[in-house]
Amino acid sequence: MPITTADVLACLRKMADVIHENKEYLTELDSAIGDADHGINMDRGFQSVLKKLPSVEDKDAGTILKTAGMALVSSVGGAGGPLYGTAFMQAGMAVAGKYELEAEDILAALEAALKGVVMRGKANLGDKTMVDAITPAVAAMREALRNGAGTAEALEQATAAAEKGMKDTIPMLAKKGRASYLGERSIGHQDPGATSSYLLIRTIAEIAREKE
Amino acid sequence: MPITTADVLACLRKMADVIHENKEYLTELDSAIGDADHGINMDRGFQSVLKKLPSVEDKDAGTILKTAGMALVSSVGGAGGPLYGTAFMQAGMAVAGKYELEAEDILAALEAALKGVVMRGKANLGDKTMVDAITPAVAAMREALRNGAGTAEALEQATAAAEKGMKDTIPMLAKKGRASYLGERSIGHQDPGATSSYLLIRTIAEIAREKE
Amino acid sequence: MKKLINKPEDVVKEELEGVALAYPDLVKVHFDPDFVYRADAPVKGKVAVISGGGSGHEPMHGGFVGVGMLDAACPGQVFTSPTPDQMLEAAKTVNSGAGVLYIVKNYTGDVMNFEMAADLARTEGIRVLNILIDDDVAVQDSLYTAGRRGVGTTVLAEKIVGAAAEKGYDLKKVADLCRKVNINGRSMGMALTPCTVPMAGKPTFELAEDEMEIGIGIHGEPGRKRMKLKTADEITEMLALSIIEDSTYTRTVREWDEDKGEWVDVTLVDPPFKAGDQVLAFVNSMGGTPDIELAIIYRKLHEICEKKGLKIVRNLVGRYITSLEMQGCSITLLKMDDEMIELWDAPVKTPGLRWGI
Amino acid sequence: MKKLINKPEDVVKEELEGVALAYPDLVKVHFDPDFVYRADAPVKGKVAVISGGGSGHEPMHGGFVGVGMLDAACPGQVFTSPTPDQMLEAAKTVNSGAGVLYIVKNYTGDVMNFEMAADLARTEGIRVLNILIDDDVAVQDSLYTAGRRGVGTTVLAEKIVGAAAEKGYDLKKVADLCRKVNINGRSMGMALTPCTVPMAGKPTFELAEDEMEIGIGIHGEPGRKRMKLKTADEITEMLALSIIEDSTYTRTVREWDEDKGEWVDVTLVDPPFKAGDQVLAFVNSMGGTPDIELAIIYRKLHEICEKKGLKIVRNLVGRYITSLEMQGCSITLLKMDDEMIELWDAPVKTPGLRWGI
Ligand SMILES: Nc1ncnc2c1ncn2[C@@H]1O[C@H](COP(=O)(O)OP(=O)(O)O)[C@@H](O)[C@H]1O
Ligand SMILES: Nc1ncnc2c1ncn2[C@@H]1O[C@H](COP(=O)(O)OP(=O)(O)O)[C@@H](O)[C@H]1O
Ligand SMILES: [Mg+2]
Ligand SMILES: [Mg+2]
Ligand SMILES: [Mg+2]
Ligand SMILES: [Mg+2]
Repeated sequence: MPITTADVLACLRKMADVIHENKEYLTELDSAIGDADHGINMDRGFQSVLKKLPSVEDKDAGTILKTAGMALVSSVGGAGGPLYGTAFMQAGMAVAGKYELEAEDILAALEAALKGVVMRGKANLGDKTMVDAITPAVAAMREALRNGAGTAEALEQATAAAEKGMKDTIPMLAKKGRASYLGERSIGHQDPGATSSYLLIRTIAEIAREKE
Repeated sequence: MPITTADVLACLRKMADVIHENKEYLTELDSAIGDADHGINMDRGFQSVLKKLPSVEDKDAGTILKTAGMALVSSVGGAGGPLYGTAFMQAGMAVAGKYELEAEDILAALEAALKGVVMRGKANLGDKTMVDAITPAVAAMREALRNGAGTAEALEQATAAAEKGMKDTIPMLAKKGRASYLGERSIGHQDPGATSSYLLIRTIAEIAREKE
Repeated sequence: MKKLINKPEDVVKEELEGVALAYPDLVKVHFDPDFVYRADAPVKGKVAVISGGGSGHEPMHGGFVGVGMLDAACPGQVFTSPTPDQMLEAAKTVNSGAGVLYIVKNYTGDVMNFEMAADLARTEGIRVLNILIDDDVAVQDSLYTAGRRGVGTTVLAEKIVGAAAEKGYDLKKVADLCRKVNINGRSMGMALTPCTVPMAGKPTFELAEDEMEIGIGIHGEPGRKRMKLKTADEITEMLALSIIEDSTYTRTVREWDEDKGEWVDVTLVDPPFKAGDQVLAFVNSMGGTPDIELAIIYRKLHEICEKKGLKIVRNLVGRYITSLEMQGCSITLLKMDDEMIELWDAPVKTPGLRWGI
Repeated sequence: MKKLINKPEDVVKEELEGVALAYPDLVKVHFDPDFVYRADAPVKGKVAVISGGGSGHEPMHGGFVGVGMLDAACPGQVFTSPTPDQMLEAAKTVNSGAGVLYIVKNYTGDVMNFEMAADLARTEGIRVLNILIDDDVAVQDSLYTAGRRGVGTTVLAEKIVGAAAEKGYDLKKVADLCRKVNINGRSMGMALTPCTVPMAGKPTFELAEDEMEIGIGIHGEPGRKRMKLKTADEITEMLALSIIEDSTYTRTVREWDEDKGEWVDVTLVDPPFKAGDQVLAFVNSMGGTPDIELAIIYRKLHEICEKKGLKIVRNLVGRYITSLEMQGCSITLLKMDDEMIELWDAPVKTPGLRWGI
């Protein structure tokens, strides 16, 4: 069964819940190597997304995602705002006009999101950012689909890859963002942005699994 | 034997020692009901007096005392500076031109000092100030001399009266100076200015006793 | 004690050296005795306005020396009144022949030292008048205390009176104006934290994490009462109402009578505020409170003044009369008439206050 | 947490309300999206200069809106970059048709948000250029970090560039000047105490009674190294020499190329200071450090500059770019040429900086 716009809306609502539940956790991670606001910022952002959803309930998936991206851009601030905002807006463009999303559409959306983040933040793999969680996730989904996996299955493999990517940020030395000022002192801490990325990807997988 | 100008100089030097030794004590008293600077201020003042003494070593007692008063005025600051400065300057005027001081001269000097303090600070007996130590001391000396006591003996009675006056400030409610802002909270603390007055009067008595 | 200083006993001297280096166009500094004075003093024909007090309240007073405000400021040690020789030398240096006004905050030490200085200056042929500032409503009576302390209104008086002197008011008129500013100004302050006098090395008092002190002076002395921390709006209301609802305040002060040639007792009466009054609203940081919090206080003060029918015609928001790094604030309301407004708006060029020039 | 606030989440909103009430002649405040702008904007024919960043650094940036400085400022939450919609609305409001310069402190968040805003503004037909300020020598390389942070030089750039815009420089010239100010300015800061972000409720880091943090940024982030407390003279020397002896700094930044119509990488080179240079010396309080200590630091800085052959032609001493109530200071040296001196001296009338008008 394809993912409908109702599923996309449900997914965004669940993302808001997950971020809200992990607000303290993300902020705690950011306090170790950043400025202790990632959870606060992301929560403010997804609360703003929630407020915008009713106005696009009957719109296509692209419009819904772009609206979410714009809400994030204009409420998160910091580095997270433009990065996630761009990700959602680019994902929206990738599925513009669609009311039902097949596995390939979801992959295309995720690929566009990643491209948006890299375009915006210029981070390389290994710089200790959200890119280190999203890149392996996208690769894993692509690989899974090539191997014939269904949507939920492919997204679960993406989630596992994102989780591994997130954990792999722990020994990294940060070269982008605020954490980079810490130099050696950034080693040993898990990147907050990679963590929020993992949480969001996991949420997509959960929605897809519920569908089946 | 009358008090000579050498004795007056010795007395001022000893006062500087006594104040220096009691710097912390006076500051501690002032921290309870004032601004914790009385010892610091008085010590700075008497160190300045010490520096001025060599220039008046061959001068009369009046000049020496006035010089000490002026040194206090221009180095102590706060309430203590003008009060003690005036006291010493007025005492100096009372014995102007004299190279030897009899008991009556010392009484006259102390009376002038008290008058100077009251003129300057307008405190009444019982306001919890140095006036509460100096007033009974002057009265006691006057009384002792009338009863035929010698200089040292009379000054010792003055010292005892000053000490009692100082202690009597403990239960008083302050009505002058910084302590007055505390209202009821000033009760139960010994007045720092009354304490320094007692210490100075005691020093005069000790010099007079050494003379005999 | 965490401070950017070298030796505690050198703080005032080194600060003055820094001021002399930083503002050579505006001020000069005389050492031993210490005072800061206008670079172009004496200004021909102009009454000289001088103030002073313990250090630690910067920018007051040294930061207010310059065109349109003070001609000289005499800094004492931190929180200790300066001495008459400083005030006398300052007067001799900046007096142009038109006489000197000493603006004196009402603390026993300041009052006595400035009185002695005035007496000394007169023996040297300088016309001097002393005017007290005693505006702190935290001190309720004057019968059983040394009277209200001089706090926020001092800054406003120095600006307004300085402008009048610059405009050519004579000594008598300058003194009368200063007295008028004083009786029309009222202040009240509070502290979230104490401060540390460098020579003392430890905080002037202790406050628990959830406590504040209301009715604080500017010397780290404890205030009227200690209470649980409240919101900015509640605190603003407490301070503002203490000022606005304060009744007539009467006390006797000592002023010099030039005709009689002696000090005389003068009875001064502060009229209470009433609806319709035009006021200057002054929100002041005690030093450590940031602008962002002052703006929040101003917001509420504005609302309260409006509700009480007071019209804010001018304002001042910032750090002007401080207690070192203390966190806290004070509010001052000054009833303004047209003359005062015009003088407030007049150009001023000092390290601490500047506009129009 | 001891602060004069109501609810932590309302701090920025209520602050802006206070600012609007306090300075109605100078600025207006737009809410949702939030920005502060010149009361008389748009000013005909004038390039609009806009800056912004997290709140908590007051008076920067909102306090620098007014005549001769910024046309608008976009405040984020405390220490969090503002968002593109604020910057876009601000640009639309103050653009007179002569274009907009965004002055952006080099933090990843600020840079990305301002880039998005510029892209959006261009789609609405507004000419926009972004210039970065990256002057914090505490960050040594740009290859393995996000590059030097934007700190003290930002204040000086806003003043100088604001004066140029006021004088009628066109957009290209204003941007070139801003870049010139940036490559000629260097800063370094230190902290004696941390500060507390209202929403976080606890200090951003811990420092023992005898410790300080050197190379601190302005967001309460830890600095280059932690060490035992030293004297003001020693600290001043450490900061000043880090700046004066810093070698050539090269990095690549992204700027908008109007001819190509795209973002391009530009390599910028900061030349080191050398004997004979004319400099502006800026001693800044991180918020909680009082004037008396700043003067002591300025005293030593003056001596060091003299020894190194740098001629201080202008100075600024006070609280201009802060980290809430943090105790500490930063030093900025900006190499000045005649054009910059003239623009520095030009009249400015803002809540936080004012002279000549
Ligand atoms: N250049 C970049 N590219 C991709 N992600 C980045 C970049 N810079 C920072 N990030 C991500 O942003 C996260 C921090 O986000 P947040 O705390 O919201 O912003 P800020 O650092 O402005 O406070 C980091 O953990 C990192 O994953
Ligand atoms: N009006 C006054 N008359 C006499 N003595 C006074 C008066 N006011 C204060 N004092 C004395 O001064 C003492 C405080 O002196 P000091 O600490 O040097 O000055 P300050 O209060 O200015 O800090 C008080 O303990 C009190 O004895
Ligand atoms: Mg962060
Ligand atoms: Mg005292
Ligand atoms: Mg004192
Ligand atoms: Mg942030």
